[in-house]
Amino acid sequence: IGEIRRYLRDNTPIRVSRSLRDIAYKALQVRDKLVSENSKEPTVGEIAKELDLPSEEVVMALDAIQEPVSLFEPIYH
Amino acid sequence: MEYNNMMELKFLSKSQNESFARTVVAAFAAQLDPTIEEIADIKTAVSEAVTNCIIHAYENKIGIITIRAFILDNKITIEVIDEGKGIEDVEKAMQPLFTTRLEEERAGMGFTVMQTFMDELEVESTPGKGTLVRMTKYIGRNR
Amino acid sequence: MEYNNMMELKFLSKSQNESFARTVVAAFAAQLDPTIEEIADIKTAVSEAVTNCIIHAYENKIGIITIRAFILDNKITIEVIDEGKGIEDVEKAMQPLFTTRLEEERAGMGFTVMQTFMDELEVESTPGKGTLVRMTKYIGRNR
Ligand SMILES: Nc1ncnc2c1ncn2[C@@H]1O[C@H](COP(=O)(O)OP(=O)(O)O)[C@@H](O)[C@H]1O
Ligand SMILES: Nc1ncnc2c1ncn2[C@@H]1O[C@H](COP(=O)(O)OP(=O)(O)O)[C@@H](O)[C@H]1O
Ligand SMILES: [Mg+2]
Ligand SMILES: [Mg+2]
Repeated sequence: IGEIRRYLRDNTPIRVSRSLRDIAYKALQVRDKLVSENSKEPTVGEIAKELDLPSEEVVMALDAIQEPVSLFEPIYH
Repeated sequence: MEYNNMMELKFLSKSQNESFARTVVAAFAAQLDPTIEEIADIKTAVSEAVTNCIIHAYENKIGIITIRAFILDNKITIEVIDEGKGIEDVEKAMQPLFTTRLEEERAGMGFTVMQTFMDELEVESTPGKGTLVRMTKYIGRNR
Repeated sequence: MEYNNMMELKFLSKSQNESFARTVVAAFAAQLDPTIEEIADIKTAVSEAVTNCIIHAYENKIGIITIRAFILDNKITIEVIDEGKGIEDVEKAMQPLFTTRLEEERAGMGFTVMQTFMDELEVESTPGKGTLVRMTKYIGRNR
Protein backbone atom coordinates (compact mmCIF):
# COMPACT_ATOMS: atom_id res chain seq x y z
CA ILE A 1 0.00 0.00 0.00
CA GLY A 2 2.80 2.37 0.94
CA GLU A 3 4.40 2.04 -2.49
CA ILE A 4 1.15 2.68 -4.31
CA ARG A 5 0.42 5.68 -2.19
CA ARG A 6 3.87 7.13 -2.70
CA TYR A 7 3.55 6.55 -6.42
CA LEU A 8 0.25 8.40 -6.49
CA ARG A 9 1.60 11.21 -4.36
CA ASP A 10 4.64 11.76 -6.54
CA ASN A 11 2.74 11.72 -9.80
CA THR A 12 -0.66 13.18 -9.13
CA PRO A 13 -0.44 15.90 -6.56
CA ILE A 14 -4.00 16.90 -7.39
CA ARG A 15 -5.41 19.22 -4.80
CA VAL A 16 -8.75 18.51 -3.25
CA SER A 17 -9.87 22.01 -4.16
CA ARG A 18 -9.45 21.14 -7.83
CA SER A 19 -11.17 17.77 -7.62
CA LEU A 20 -14.07 19.37 -5.76
CA ARG A 21 -14.54 21.83 -8.60
CA ASP A 22 -14.48 18.94 -11.09
CA ILE A 23 -17.16 17.10 -9.13
CA ALA A 24 -19.23 20.27 -8.84
CA TYR A 25 -19.17 20.96 -12.58
CA LYS A 26 -20.08 17.33 -13.28
CA ALA A 27 -22.92 17.64 -10.77
CA LEU A 28 -24.25 20.71 -12.57
CA GLN A 29 -24.05 18.88 -15.91
CA VAL A 30 -25.95 15.90 -14.50
CA ARG A 31 -28.49 18.29 -13.04
CA ASP A 32 -29.10 19.90 -16.45
CA LYS A 33 -29.39 16.48 -18.05
CA LEU A 34 -31.94 15.34 -15.45
CA VAL A 35 -33.89 18.57 -15.77
CA SER A 36 -34.26 18.10 -19.53
CA GLU A 37 -35.10 14.38 -19.14
CA ASN A 38 -37.70 14.75 -16.43
CA SER A 39 -38.57 18.45 -16.77
CA LYS A 40 -38.24 18.87 -13.04
CA GLU A 41 -35.49 19.86 -10.66
CA PRO A 42 -33.56 16.76 -9.50
CA THR A 43 -32.63 16.23 -5.88
CA VAL A 44 -29.04 16.11 -4.67
CA GLY A 45 -29.57 12.39 -4.05
CA GLU A 46 -30.52 11.79 -7.68
CA ILE A 47 -27.45 13.68 -8.87
CA ALA A 48 -25.22 11.83 -6.40
CA LYS A 49 -26.55 8.49 -7.64
CA GLU A 50 -25.61 9.34 -11.24
CA LEU A 51 -22.12 10.33 -10.10
CA ASP A 52 -21.85 7.33 -7.78
CA LEU A 53 -20.89 9.56 -4.85
CA PRO A 54 -22.43 10.17 -1.41
CA SER A 55 -24.84 13.15 -1.33
CA GLU A 56 -22.65 14.84 1.28
CA GLU A 57 -19.71 14.87 -1.13
CA VAL A 58 -21.76 16.42 -3.89
CA VAL A 59 -22.96 19.10 -1.50
CA MET A 60 -19.42 19.80 -0.34
CA ALA A 61 -18.20 20.00 -3.93
CA LEU A 62 -20.92 22.46 -4.89
CA ASP A 63 -19.71 24.69 -2.10
CA ALA A 64 -16.30 24.87 -3.75
CA ILE A 65 -17.73 26.74 -6.74
CA GLN A 66 -20.14 28.84 -4.75
CA GLU A 67 -20.01 32.37 -6.02
CA PRO A 68 -20.37 35.27 -3.64
CA VAL A 69 -23.94 35.30 -2.44
CA SER A 70 -25.95 37.85 -4.33
CA LEU A 71 -29.00 39.33 -2.74
CA PHE A 72 -32.34 37.69 -3.55
CA GLU A 73 -30.85 35.79 -6.40
CA PRO A 74 -30.66 32.08 -5.70
CA ILE A 75 -27.21 30.94 -6.58
CA TYR A 76 -27.68 28.44 -9.38
CA HIS A 77 -30.34 30.29 -11.37
CA MET B 1 -37.04 19.61 20.49
CA GLU B 2 -38.37 16.50 18.78
CA TYR B 3 -36.13 15.07 16.04
CA ASN B 4 -35.14 12.03 14.00
CA ASN B 5 -31.55 13.18 13.72
CA MET B 6 -29.44 16.00 15.13
CA MET B 7 -25.94 17.42 15.23
CA GLU B 8 -24.05 20.16 17.02
CA LEU B 9 -21.00 22.00 15.68
CA LYS B 10 -18.74 24.38 17.58
CA PHE B 11 -16.09 26.44 15.84
CA LEU B 12 -14.08 29.64 16.20
CA SER B 13 -15.47 32.91 14.87
CA LYS B 14 -12.77 33.21 12.22
CA SER B 15 -13.98 34.28 8.81
CA GLN B 16 -12.26 31.29 7.17
CA ASN B 17 -14.69 29.06 9.10
CA GLU B 18 -17.79 30.60 7.58
CA SER B 19 -17.67 28.46 4.47
CA PHE B 20 -16.79 25.42 6.57
CA ALA B 21 -19.88 25.93 8.75
CA ARG B 22 -22.06 26.39 5.70
CA THR B 23 -20.75 23.14 4.19
CA VAL B 24 -21.39 21.22 7.42
CA VAL B 25 -25.02 22.32 7.60
CA ALA B 26 -25.50 21.60 3.90
CA ALA B 27 -23.97 18.12 4.29
CA PHE B 28 -26.30 17.40 7.21
CA ALA B 29 -29.31 18.70 5.27
CA ALA B 30 -28.33 16.38 2.39
CA GLN B 31 -30.07 13.49 4.14
CA LEU B 32 -33.40 15.20 3.44
CA ASP B 33 -32.57 14.86 -0.26
CA PRO B 34 -33.02 18.53 -1.16
CA THR B 35 -32.54 20.10 -4.58
CA ILE B 36 -29.41 22.16 -5.31
CA GLU B 37 -31.69 25.16 -5.01
CA GLU B 38 -32.86 24.26 -1.51
CA ILE B 39 -29.27 23.59 -0.41
CA ALA B 40 -28.24 26.99 -1.78
CA ASP B 41 -31.04 28.65 0.21
CA ILE B 42 -29.86 27.00 3.43
CA LYS B 43 -26.23 27.89 2.77
CA THR B 44 -27.09 31.51 2.09
CA ALA B 45 -29.09 31.80 5.32
CA VAL B 46 -26.41 30.08 7.41
CA SER B 47 -23.73 32.34 5.92
CA GLU B 48 -25.65 35.45 6.96
CA ALA B 49 -26.21 34.17 10.50
CA VAL B 50 -22.58 33.11 10.95
CA THR B 51 -21.27 36.36 9.48
CA ASN B 52 -23.38 38.26 12.00
CA CYS B 53 -21.76 36.31 14.85
CA ILE B 54 -18.28 37.05 13.51
CA ILE B 55 -18.83 40.73 12.76
CA HIS B 56 -21.43 41.92 15.28
CA ALA B 57 -21.46 39.48 18.19
CA TYR B 58 -17.71 39.09 18.64
CA GLU B 59 -16.65 42.19 16.68
CA ASN B 60 -13.74 40.32 15.09
CA LYS B 61 -12.43 39.02 18.43
CA ILE B 62 -12.32 35.23 18.53
CA GLY B 63 -15.31 33.60 20.21
CA ILE B 64 -17.14 30.29 19.83
CA ILE B 65 -20.06 29.85 17.47
CA THR B 66 -22.41 26.91 17.99
CA ILE B 67 -24.67 25.53 15.28
CA ARG B 68 -27.31 22.93 16.09
CA ALA B 69 -29.37 21.28 13.41
CA PHE B 70 -32.40 19.05 13.94
CA ILE B 71 -34.20 17.00 11.33
CA LEU B 72 -37.80 15.95 11.79
CA ASP B 73 -39.51 14.33 8.79
CA ASN B 74 -38.99 16.83 5.94
CA LYS B 75 -38.19 19.75 8.26
CA ILE B 76 -34.75 21.05 9.19
CA THR B 77 -34.29 23.47 12.08
CA ILE B 78 -30.97 25.25 12.36
CA GLU B 79 -29.84 27.23 15.41
CA VAL B 80 -26.87 29.59 15.18
CA ILE B 81 -25.77 30.64 18.65
CA ASP B 82 -23.15 33.06 19.93
CA GLU B 83 -22.13 34.31 23.36
CA GLY B 84 -21.30 37.74 22.08
CA LYS B 85 -22.61 41.18 22.75
CA GLY B 86 -26.30 40.55 22.04
CA ILE B 87 -28.94 42.75 20.43
CA GLU B 88 -30.72 45.56 22.30
CA ASP B 89 -33.83 45.72 20.13
CA VAL B 90 -34.37 42.53 18.12
CA GLU B 91 -37.46 43.75 16.29
CA LYS B 92 -35.63 46.81 15.06
CA ALA B 93 -32.51 44.79 14.12
CA MET B 94 -34.62 42.50 11.96
CA GLN B 95 -36.06 45.30 9.86
CA PRO B 96 -34.76 45.52 6.28
CA LEU B 97 -31.85 47.94 5.92
CA PHE B 98 -31.34 48.32 9.67
CA THR B 99 -27.65 48.05 10.48
CA THR B 100 -25.22 49.19 13.13
CA ARG B 101 -22.35 48.98 10.63
CA LEU B 102 -23.07 51.63 8.05
CA GLU B 103 -19.66 51.40 6.44
CA GLU B 104 -20.28 48.00 4.86
CA GLU B 105 -21.76 47.25 1.47
CA ARG B 106 -25.20 45.67 1.16
CA ALA B 107 -25.73 46.44 4.80
CA GLY B 108 -28.80 45.67 6.85
CA MET B 109 -30.22 42.85 4.74
CA GLY B 110 -28.92 39.81 6.66
CA PHE B 111 -32.10 39.00 8.59
CA THR B 112 -34.19 39.77 5.52
CA VAL B 113 -32.15 37.27 3.52
CA MET B 114 -32.62 34.61 6.24
CA GLN B 115 -36.36 35.31 6.24
CA THR B 116 -36.54 35.10 2.46
CA PHE B 117 -34.61 31.86 2.01
CA MET B 118 -35.99 29.97 5.02
CA ASP B 119 -39.61 29.23 5.99
CA GLU B 120 -39.41 30.40 9.61
CA LEU B 121 -37.05 32.69 11.53
CA GLU B 122 -36.87 33.42 15.26
CA VAL B 123 -34.27 35.50 17.07
CA GLU B 124 -33.67 35.47 20.83
CA SER B 125 -31.05 37.77 22.29
CA THR B 126 -29.85 39.07 25.64
CA PRO B 127 -27.54 42.09 25.59
CA GLY B 128 -24.19 41.12 27.06
CA LYS B 129 -25.02 37.40 26.90
CA GLY B 130 -25.51 36.48 23.28
CA THR B 131 -27.91 35.66 20.48
CA LEU B 132 -29.74 32.61 19.14
CA VAL B 133 -31.07 32.58 15.59
CA ARG B 134 -33.45 29.70 14.83
CA MET B 135 -34.33 29.02 11.18
CA THR B 136 -36.59 26.33 9.79
CA LYS B 137 -37.02 25.03 6.28
CA TYR B 138 -39.38 22.41 4.88
CA ILE B 139 -37.63 20.43 2.15
CA GLY B 140 -39.69 19.49 -0.89
CA ARG B 141 -42.42 21.95 -0.04
CA ASN B 142 -42.40 23.72 -3.40
CA ARG B 143 -41.93 20.69 -5.61
CA MET C 1 -3.68 21.51 22.87
CA GLU C 2 -2.06 24.29 20.87
CA TYR C 3 -3.84 25.14 17.62
CA ASN C 4 -4.47 27.76 14.92
CA ASN C 5 -8.00 26.53 14.32
CA MET C 6 -10.32 23.97 15.86
CA MET C 7 -13.83 22.56 15.67
CA GLU C 8 -16.01 20.17 17.62
CA LEU C 9 -18.83 18.09 16.17
CA LYS C 10 -21.39 16.04 18.10
CA PHE C 11 -23.77 13.66 16.37
CA LEU C 12 -25.85 10.55 16.99
CA SER C 13 -24.31 7.12 16.49
CA LYS C 14 -26.59 6.30 13.57
CA SER C 15 -24.89 4.67 10.61
CA GLN C 16 -26.35 7.28 8.24
CA ASN C 17 -24.18 9.86 10.05
CA GLU C 18 -20.91 8.15 9.26
CA SER C 19 -20.56 9.67 5.83
CA PHE C 20 -21.69 13.04 7.23
CA ALA C 21 -18.97 12.94 9.91
CA ARG C 22 -16.31 11.99 7.38
CA THR C 23 -17.34 14.87 5.11
CA VAL C 24 -17.18 17.35 8.01
CA VAL C 25 -13.63 16.36 8.90
CA ALA C 26 -12.65 16.51 5.22
CA ALA C 27 -14.19 19.98 4.88
CA PHE C 28 -12.25 21.16 7.94
CA ALA C 29 -9.00 19.60 6.73
CA ALA C 30 -9.50 21.28 3.34
CA GLN C 31 -8.00 24.50 4.73
CA LEU C 32 -4.60 22.75 4.80
CA ASP C 33 -4.89 22.42 1.01
CA PRO C 34 -4.36 18.65 1.00
CA THR C 35 -4.18 16.39 -2.03
CA ILE C 36 -7.03 14.04 -2.91
CA GLU C 37 -4.90 11.24 -1.59
CA GLU C 38 -4.36 12.88 1.80
CA ILE C 39 -8.07 13.64 2.16
CA ALA C 40 -8.93 10.06 1.23
CA ASP C 41 -6.53 8.85 3.96
CA ILE C 42 -8.20 11.06 6.55
CA LYS C 43 -11.70 10.03 5.49
CA THR C 44 -10.82 6.36 5.63
CA ALA C 45 -9.35 6.68 9.14
CA VAL C 46 -12.30 8.72 10.43
CA SER C 47 -14.75 6.19 8.98
CA GLU C 48 -13.06 3.35 10.84
CA ALA C 49 -13.04 5.25 14.14
CA VAL C 50 -16.68 6.33 13.81
CA THR C 51 -17.80 2.85 12.77
CA ASN C 52 -16.12 1.46 15.89
CA CYS C 53 -18.16 3.86 18.04
CA ILE C 54 -21.39 2.85 16.33
CA ILE C 55 -20.78 -0.91 16.37
CA HIS C 56 -18.60 -1.58 19.41
CA ALA C 57 -18.99 1.34 21.82
CA TYR C 58 -22.76 1.74 21.60
CA GLU C 59 -23.53 -1.68 20.08
CA ASN C 60 -26.14 -0.16 17.79
CA LYS C 61 -27.93 1.67 20.60
CA ILE C 62 -28.02 5.44 20.00
CA GLY C 63 -25.30 7.41 21.78
CA ILE C 64 -23.40 10.61 21.10
CA ILE C 65 -20.14 10.65 19.16
CA THR C 66 -17.85 13.66 19.48
CA ILE C 67 -15.20 14.57 16.94
CA ARG C 68 -12.68 17.30 17.68
CA ALA C 69 -10.20 18.49 15.10
CA PHE C 70 -7.26 20.81 15.68
CA ILE C 71 -5.04 22.39 13.08
CA LEU C 72 -1.54 23.58 13.90
CA ASP C 73 0.61 24.64 10.95
CA ASN C 74 0.50 21.65 8.56
CA LYS C 75 -0.68 19.19 11.22
CA ILE C 76 -4.23 18.04 11.82
CA THR C 77 -5.16 16.16 14.98
CA ILE C 78 -8.52 14.41 15.05
CA GLU C 79 -10.13 13.00 18.19
CA VAL C 80 -13.06 10.59 17.94
CA ILE C 81 -14.70 10.17 21.34
CA ASP C 82 -17.53 7.99 22.61
CA GLU C 83 -19.08 7.37 26.02
CA GLY C 84 -19.77 3.75 25.26
CA LYS C 85 -18.59 0.51 26.74
CA GLY C 86 -14.83 1.05 26.52
CA ILE C 87 -12.00 -1.37 25.76
CA GLU C 88 -10.58 -3.78 28.37
CA ASP C 89 -7.16 -4.26 26.76
CA VAL C 90 -6.28 -1.47 24.33
CA GLU C 91 -2.96 -2.96 23.25
CA LYS C 92 -4.62 -6.22 22.31
CA ALA C 93 -7.53 -4.45 20.56
CA MET C 94 -5.06 -2.55 18.38
CA GLN C 95 -3.36 -5.68 17.08
CA PRO C 96 -4.08 -6.55 13.43
CA LEU C 97 -6.93 -9.03 13.07
CA PHE C 98 -8.02 -8.74 16.70
CA THR C 99 -11.80 -8.37 16.85
CA THR C 100 -14.64 -9.05 19.24
CA ARG C 101 -17.07 -9.35 16.32
CA LEU C 102 -15.99 -12.40 14.43
CA GLU C 103 -19.07 -12.57 12.26
CA GLU C 104 -18.18 -9.49 10.21
CA GLU C 105 -16.14 -9.30 7.03
CA ARG C 106 -12.65 -7.79 6.98
CA ALA C 107 -12.76 -7.88 10.76
CA GLY C 108 -10.05 -6.67 13.10
CA MET C 109 -8.30 -4.26 10.74
CA GLY C 110 -9.84 -0.94 11.85
CA PHE C 111 -6.99 0.23 14.07
CA THR C 112 -4.44 -1.04 11.55
CA VAL C 113 -6.11 1.03 8.84
CA MET C 114 -6.02 4.14 11.08
CA GLN C 115 -2.34 3.50 11.80
CA THR C 116 -1.54 3.05 8.11
CA PHE C 117 -3.32 6.10 6.81
CA MET C 118 -2.44 8.53 9.60
CA ASP C 119 0.98 9.50 10.98
CA GLU C 120 0.20 8.99 14.68
CA LEU C 121 -2.47 7.05 16.56
CA GLU C 122 -3.25 7.00 20.28
CA VAL C 123 -6.13 5.24 22.01
CA GLU C 124 -7.32 5.94 25.56
CA SER C 125 -10.15 3.91 26.99
CA THR C 126 -11.86 3.21 30.29
CA PRO C 127 -14.17 0.18 30.41
CA GLY C 128 -17.71 1.32 31.15
CA LYS C 129 -16.81 4.98 30.45
CA GLY C 130 -15.76 5.26 26.84
CA THR C 131 -12.95 5.61 24.37
CA LEU C 132 -10.89 8.39 22.79
CA VAL C 133 -9.01 7.81 19.55
CA ARG C 134 -6.50 10.53 18.64
CA MET C 135 -5.05 10.55 15.13
CA THR C 136 -2.56 12.98 13.65
CA LYS C 137 -1.57 13.64 10.09
CA TYR C 138 1.02 16.00 8.63
CA ILE C 139 -0.26 17.42 5.35
CA GLY C 140 2.33 17.77 2.61
CA ARG C 141 4.83 15.56 4.42
CA ASN C 142 5.36 13.10 1.58
CA ARG C 143 5.45 15.56 -1.25
N1 LIG D 1 -25.35 37.76 16.31
C1 LIG D 1 -25.51 39.09 16.50
N2 LIG D 1 -25.00 39.68 17.61
C2 LIG D 1 -25.15 41.02 17.82
N3 LIG D 1 -25.80 41.83 16.97
C3 LIG D 1 -26.34 41.31 15.86
C4 LIG D 1 -26.22 39.92 15.55
N4 LIG D 1 -26.85 39.68 14.39
C5 LIG D 1 -27.35 40.85 13.97
N5 LIG D 1 -27.05 41.85 14.85
C6 LIG D 1 -27.47 43.26 14.76
O1 LIG D 1 -28.54 43.34 13.83
C7 LIG D 1 -28.23 44.27 12.77
C8 LIG D 1 -28.85 43.79 11.48
O2 LIG D 1 -28.26 42.60 11.03
P1 LIG D 1 -28.32 42.23 9.49
O3 LIG D 1 -29.75 42.26 9.06
O4 LIG D 1 -27.58 40.96 9.28
O5 LIG D 1 -27.56 43.42 8.76
P2 LIG D 1 -26.00 43.78 8.80
O6 LIG D 1 -25.26 42.58 9.31
O7 LIG D 1 -25.64 44.10 7.37
O8 LIG D 1 -25.86 44.96 9.72
C9 LIG D 1 -26.71 44.32 12.77
O9 LIG D 1 -26.24 45.54 12.23
C10 LIG D 1 -26.38 44.19 14.25
O10 LIG D 1 -26.52 45.40 14.92
N1 LIG E 1 -14.84 2.77 20.28
C1 LIG E 1 -14.74 1.50 20.74
N2 LIG E 1 -15.42 1.09 21.84
C2 LIG E 1 -15.31 -0.16 22.30
N3 LIG E 1 -14.54 -1.12 21.74
C3 LIG E 1 -13.83 -0.79 20.63
C4 LIG E 1 -13.89 0.52 20.08
N4 LIG E 1 -13.08 0.56 18.99
C5 LIG E 1 -12.55 -0.67 18.89
N5 LIG E 1 -12.98 -1.50 19.87
C6 LIG E 1 -12.56 -2.89 20.11
O1 LIG E 1 -11.35 -3.13 19.38
C7 LIG E 1 -11.52 -4.21 18.48
C8 LIG E 1 -10.69 -3.99 17.21
O2 LIG E 1 -11.20 -2.89 16.47
P1 LIG E 1 -10.89 -2.80 14.93
O3 LIG E 1 -9.42 -2.91 14.73
O4 LIG E 1 -11.58 -1.60 14.37
O5 LIG E 1 -11.55 -4.13 14.31
P2 LIG E 1 -13.09 -4.50 14.17
O6 LIG E 1 -13.89 -3.23 14.32
O7 LIG E 1 -13.22 -5.07 12.79
O8 LIG E 1 -13.39 -5.50 15.26
C9 LIG E 1 -13.01 -4.32 18.24
O9 LIG E 1 -13.41 -5.62 17.87
C10 LIG E 1 -13.57 -3.92 19.61
O10 LIG E 1 -13.55 -4.99 20.51
MG1 LIG F 1 -25.53 40.69 8.59
MG1 LIG G 1 -13.49 -1.51 13.33
